[in-house]
Amino acid sequence: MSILRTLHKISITAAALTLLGGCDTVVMSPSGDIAAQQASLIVWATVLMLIVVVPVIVLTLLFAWRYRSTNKDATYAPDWDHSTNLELVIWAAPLAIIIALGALTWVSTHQLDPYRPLDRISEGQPIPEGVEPLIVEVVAMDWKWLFFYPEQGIAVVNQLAAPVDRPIKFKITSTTMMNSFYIPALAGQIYAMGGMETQLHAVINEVGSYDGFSANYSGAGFNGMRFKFLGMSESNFEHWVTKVKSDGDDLSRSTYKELEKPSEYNPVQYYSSVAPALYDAILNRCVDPGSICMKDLMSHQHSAKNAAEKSNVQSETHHAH
Amino acid sequence: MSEHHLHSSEHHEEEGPHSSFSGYMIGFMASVILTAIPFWLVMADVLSSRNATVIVILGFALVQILVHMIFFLHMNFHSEGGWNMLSLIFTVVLLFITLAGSLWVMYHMNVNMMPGMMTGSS
Amino acid sequence: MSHSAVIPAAGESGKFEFLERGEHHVANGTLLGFWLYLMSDCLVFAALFATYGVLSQNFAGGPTGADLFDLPLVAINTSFLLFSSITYGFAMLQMQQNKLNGTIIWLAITGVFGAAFLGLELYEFYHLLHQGAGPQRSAFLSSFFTLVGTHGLHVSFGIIWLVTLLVQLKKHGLTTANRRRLFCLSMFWHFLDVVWIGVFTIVYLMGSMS
Amino acid sequence: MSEQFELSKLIFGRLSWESIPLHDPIILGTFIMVLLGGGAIVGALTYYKVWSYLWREWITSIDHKRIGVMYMILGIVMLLRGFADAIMMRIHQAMAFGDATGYLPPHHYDQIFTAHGVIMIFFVAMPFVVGLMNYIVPLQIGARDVAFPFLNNLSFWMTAAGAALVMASLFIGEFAKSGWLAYPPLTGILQSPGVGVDYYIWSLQIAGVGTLLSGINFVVTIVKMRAPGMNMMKMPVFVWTALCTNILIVAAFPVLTAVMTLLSLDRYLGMNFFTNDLGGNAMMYVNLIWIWGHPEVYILILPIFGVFSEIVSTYSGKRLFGYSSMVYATLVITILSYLVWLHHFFTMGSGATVNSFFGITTMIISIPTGAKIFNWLFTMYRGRIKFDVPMLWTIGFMITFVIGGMTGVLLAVPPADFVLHNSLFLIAHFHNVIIGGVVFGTFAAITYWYPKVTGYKLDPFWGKASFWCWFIGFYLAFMPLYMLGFMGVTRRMSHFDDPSLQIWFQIALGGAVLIGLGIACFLIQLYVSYKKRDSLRDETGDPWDGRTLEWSTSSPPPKYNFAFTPKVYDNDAWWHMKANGFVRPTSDFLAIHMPKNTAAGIVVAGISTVFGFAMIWHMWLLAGLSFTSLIVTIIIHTFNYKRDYYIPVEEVARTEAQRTEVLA
Repeated sequence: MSILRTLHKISITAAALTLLGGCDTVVMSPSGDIAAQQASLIVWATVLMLIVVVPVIVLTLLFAWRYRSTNKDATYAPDWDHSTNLELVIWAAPLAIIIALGALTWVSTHQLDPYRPLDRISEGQPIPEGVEPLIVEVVAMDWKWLFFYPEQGIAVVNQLAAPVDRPIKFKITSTTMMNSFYIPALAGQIYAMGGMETQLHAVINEVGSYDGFSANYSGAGFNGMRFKFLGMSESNFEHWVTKVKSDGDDLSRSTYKELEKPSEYNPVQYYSSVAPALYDAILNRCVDPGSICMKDLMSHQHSAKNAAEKSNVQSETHHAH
Repeated sequence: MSEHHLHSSEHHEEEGPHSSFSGYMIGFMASVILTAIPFWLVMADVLSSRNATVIVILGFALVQILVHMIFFLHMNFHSEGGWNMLSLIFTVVLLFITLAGSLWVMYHMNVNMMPGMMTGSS
Repeated sequence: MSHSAVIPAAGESGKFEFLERGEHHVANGTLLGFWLYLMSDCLVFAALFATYGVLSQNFAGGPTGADLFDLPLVAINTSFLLFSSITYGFAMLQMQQNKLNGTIIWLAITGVFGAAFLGLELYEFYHLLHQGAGPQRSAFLSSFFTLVGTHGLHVSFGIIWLVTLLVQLKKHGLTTANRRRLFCLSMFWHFLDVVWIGVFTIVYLMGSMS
Repeated sequence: MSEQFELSKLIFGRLSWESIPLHDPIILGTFIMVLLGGGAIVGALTYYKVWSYLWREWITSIDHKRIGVMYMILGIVMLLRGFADAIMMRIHQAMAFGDATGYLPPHHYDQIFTAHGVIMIFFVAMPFVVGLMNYIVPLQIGARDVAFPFLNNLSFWMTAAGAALVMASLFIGEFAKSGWLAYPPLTGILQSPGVGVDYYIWSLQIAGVGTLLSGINFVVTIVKMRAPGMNMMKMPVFVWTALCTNILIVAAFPVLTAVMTLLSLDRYLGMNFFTNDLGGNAMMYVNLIWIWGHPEVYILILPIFGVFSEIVSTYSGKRLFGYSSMVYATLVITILSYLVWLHHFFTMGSGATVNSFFGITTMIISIPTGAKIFNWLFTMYRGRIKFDVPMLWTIGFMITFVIGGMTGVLLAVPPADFVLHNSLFLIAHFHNVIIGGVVFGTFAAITYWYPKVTGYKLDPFWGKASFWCWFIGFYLAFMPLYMLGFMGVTRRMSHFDDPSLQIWFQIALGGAVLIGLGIACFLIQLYVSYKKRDSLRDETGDPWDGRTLEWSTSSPPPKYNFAFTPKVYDNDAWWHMKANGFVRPTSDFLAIHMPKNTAAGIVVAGISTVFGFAMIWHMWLLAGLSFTSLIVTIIIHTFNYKRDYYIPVEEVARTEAQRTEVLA
């Protein structure tokens, strides 16, 4: 690319930036209701803060110019170092902004809590009677994403599809690393961690293909841990499910063990059927036959002596690893 | 750890707090009692409720820490111009923030995420 | 500060005396500095206690505190530490009366109690490892060994310091520097007591309750 | 055979010839350059026979001024390394689009962003801040040294030892590939079996000891060694901020030590604190490290607030507006900085109540910070502002920092953080406050106090050039990152598919190059000023018409700082002395009690480095030996009771007479 063309491109981009103020970016103009609310929150918070920030910047420049040492017309008051009224304003102005912003924060944080089931699909549009959220179980693996659709009985690697305007409930875990499940167009991110389950409720309002990825660095293959999130009409979604069912293999526990091995830039893979309770086993770290699930350990931890003896055996097997 | 000092040889005024035999003995007797009671409470399983026992022994621990502070560490508001006490109070506040904060935060995380602890998980 | 009788030095204005004309003695900061070190150590223990608090129920199917802890042993151990505090106190009283030999003897007794405490703790650890309840077994045991072990490590360093100080006392007597060191070690020693109160209450007593 | 194998394992651990990355041309090239450059420096030092001078006057020095200068030099050297990492990342990201993979292999790239973060925070920003406090605080409180001069020397060498380990990782083995806070389970032994994470752990542990000791040292210094009359509310603002920073160091660094220890127990002894199995909980690591990590941010920025307070008042020729509200604001920030750590992991899933609590506490910090900005603003109001270079940095800071503060508060709103966390928006935000705050402040401080240290001013032309390069370079480099954050681009990426992003990375690269020019201008400035030192000389000791005590003594100050301890009546002590006709004393000097130099600091730090290196490479024999010798060295050191001496009265009189002559 010639320098001139680059310069041209830079100037156009710069102009676009000043004109649009970043309004056409995926974060600021997303396609899902949750992300849209988060974007408008960003705008409101910024506007609130600009009430203080702009005057400060203007005054800094103004004072710097007005009271330059060469300007002998300006008043010089070398011992003026205190004014109770002014100091009241100095503390009160930020305080007032923060009170407003704090209230906004409290409300919006509860409103947009990822664990909270949705109560609307977009502004002014409540969830229609009888519509249940689509459940998707997400597993962050080294280094790819595995999505289970328990209702449909299918699983997909590195591709996610959902019908528009139907709430989605994600249940998210990880095999080893700490990852962050993030589809900017849909909703904010949340961490995916081994042996733990986080949740995210969201809805996509527009048909389209969006980027999804891990937002938390998780080692060598992190860069390729990306997938496409497809917002589809209800009928296309049915069609997609059928396609997965017809094209896919069976995800048995042994196939899963194969899949679990680290890989980078994994292609999309379809699974037409899934071993029972596989997601639950991944979450509870007991995919291996004979291993005890975490939730069982937790609930049995008080049955004392027997467990202690059993554990000796187990710790030996663990050492063998 | 023992080696920091600069103007060592010069002045001979006694530094550090003065202590007395009776002070040490009071502290010692008090801490023996304050140690013995919680051990007895737990070993003999005196109180029926677990929570009650926990609260009582934590209370004893707190009192015993105060006893040690006063009779063994000679804490008061005057030593080192009050800076000892000030730094202690500051540390206790941070201690509280670290402990309570961590437990609070981690409790919420665990409730939200840990299988077996999650509310409503089957 | 109150040298009002001194004639203002050459050139100084009469209104303010701007210089301390005599030798300016700076207060020694060792005791305060050492106290601050102890406060920072306090926060190391805070982090360890917080970790223990968070992980103390994560037995991973392994043994619990109620399965493992031997409270009579802990009670004996606690008494060793308590005795060592009062004997350190006696050493300090001897120091106040400028009795070098008394100081040395009580200090040595303190060291013996400290060593006994350590010995018993090592015995306990050995016993636990023998049972297969080592620090690798579960997060609970990791945090238990680390918290109790860190306290034990402090006691070990305290004993090394104590022995060093015994030699220094023999060599130089109760000089200002040595008195200051005795004060610092006393703070260190009593501080470890305070930490131990937390350990036996939160780890051993609360852990033993089923 | 196997016996021999065991023996070599015991001695060399896992170190072998393969550990030295001879196959990587970039590292090899750097290695050769470092070798040549280092050889040239060593050769020159030997040729000019300065080793014994360096040893006597610098390496073993317990003079807070010398130690302060050494901290600053360490900071500058490490800044060059950290910047080299930065520009390598920027070039790589500007290239790695579509089919182009960039020039750095991923494993190398991942080490670079980790090293960049670690170096910039621990070995650039920290040495700068500690170095400034070292030089200035004792002078501003009218003291002759710090409370524990030997510890001060030890602290410096421990910090340098940590830096040395990080540098060693470049050529022997590798550095961590984990990001600068090394979250497990990625840094667990199963996922990162190599030496990188161990380098990370041990360099931070060793440097951390130094930082903690210097924190204690400065708190005691400020509490105990102030000149008569200087009560707490008469301390210069820089001393106040230094006090609060050191309180935070004493309060926060132990937590870092503890969490690093837990991580190493996981790695070395197979414990289960942060593992996925057997009850470990990686979230606890994140929780603990941010309990240290957030106060750390304020450890860096508070002293810089102090620097700007000094500068804005000096160059406006005016008392600082709202001294007491400045002090209270600093105290409030100190306490609050300990209450906000969770805002670094809103997205981990702690729920709405916890998140909004920490979001709101975070926002509250912006109130005292805002008050500070207004105070600087009204210090300028009705002043006589001279636009020397330090003042340029200050105005640049005020404008830039407000923007950084705004994006910071934005990130404190949890739902906003959900979409911006871990994105380049976040990267832009913290560079905005760290460059716009700490770096601008450090350069302002260097320019401001340089004549005090050397006796001549810095050349203003190159200073202005440096400022404008940094200022414009910063905006060019980081405004695109804000944009990219809105486009949903994540940090730590080594390759991109979407070609429309490339232009932004290219602009950012341009900014980084400009910043590089800014650093170059700074180095040229040092050289040019040295060459022109005779015309830039300041003999008054007070080139800026200063307000605080450091300007009352000569430049550079004598070993003992003040022939007589000053008495203080006003918080602008020197201004007050000048206004009330203070005249330098010329007679009746006394001998001055001073601490002696000692080699113990560098010996202890050297052994610690060996110990750290041995632990990293699992050389158990060497580790055991070095640890034992460390303890023995410390014990031997405690048997040295003669650590001070008197500067004879003749020498004091001679030094002061020379100054009288110069001033006449």
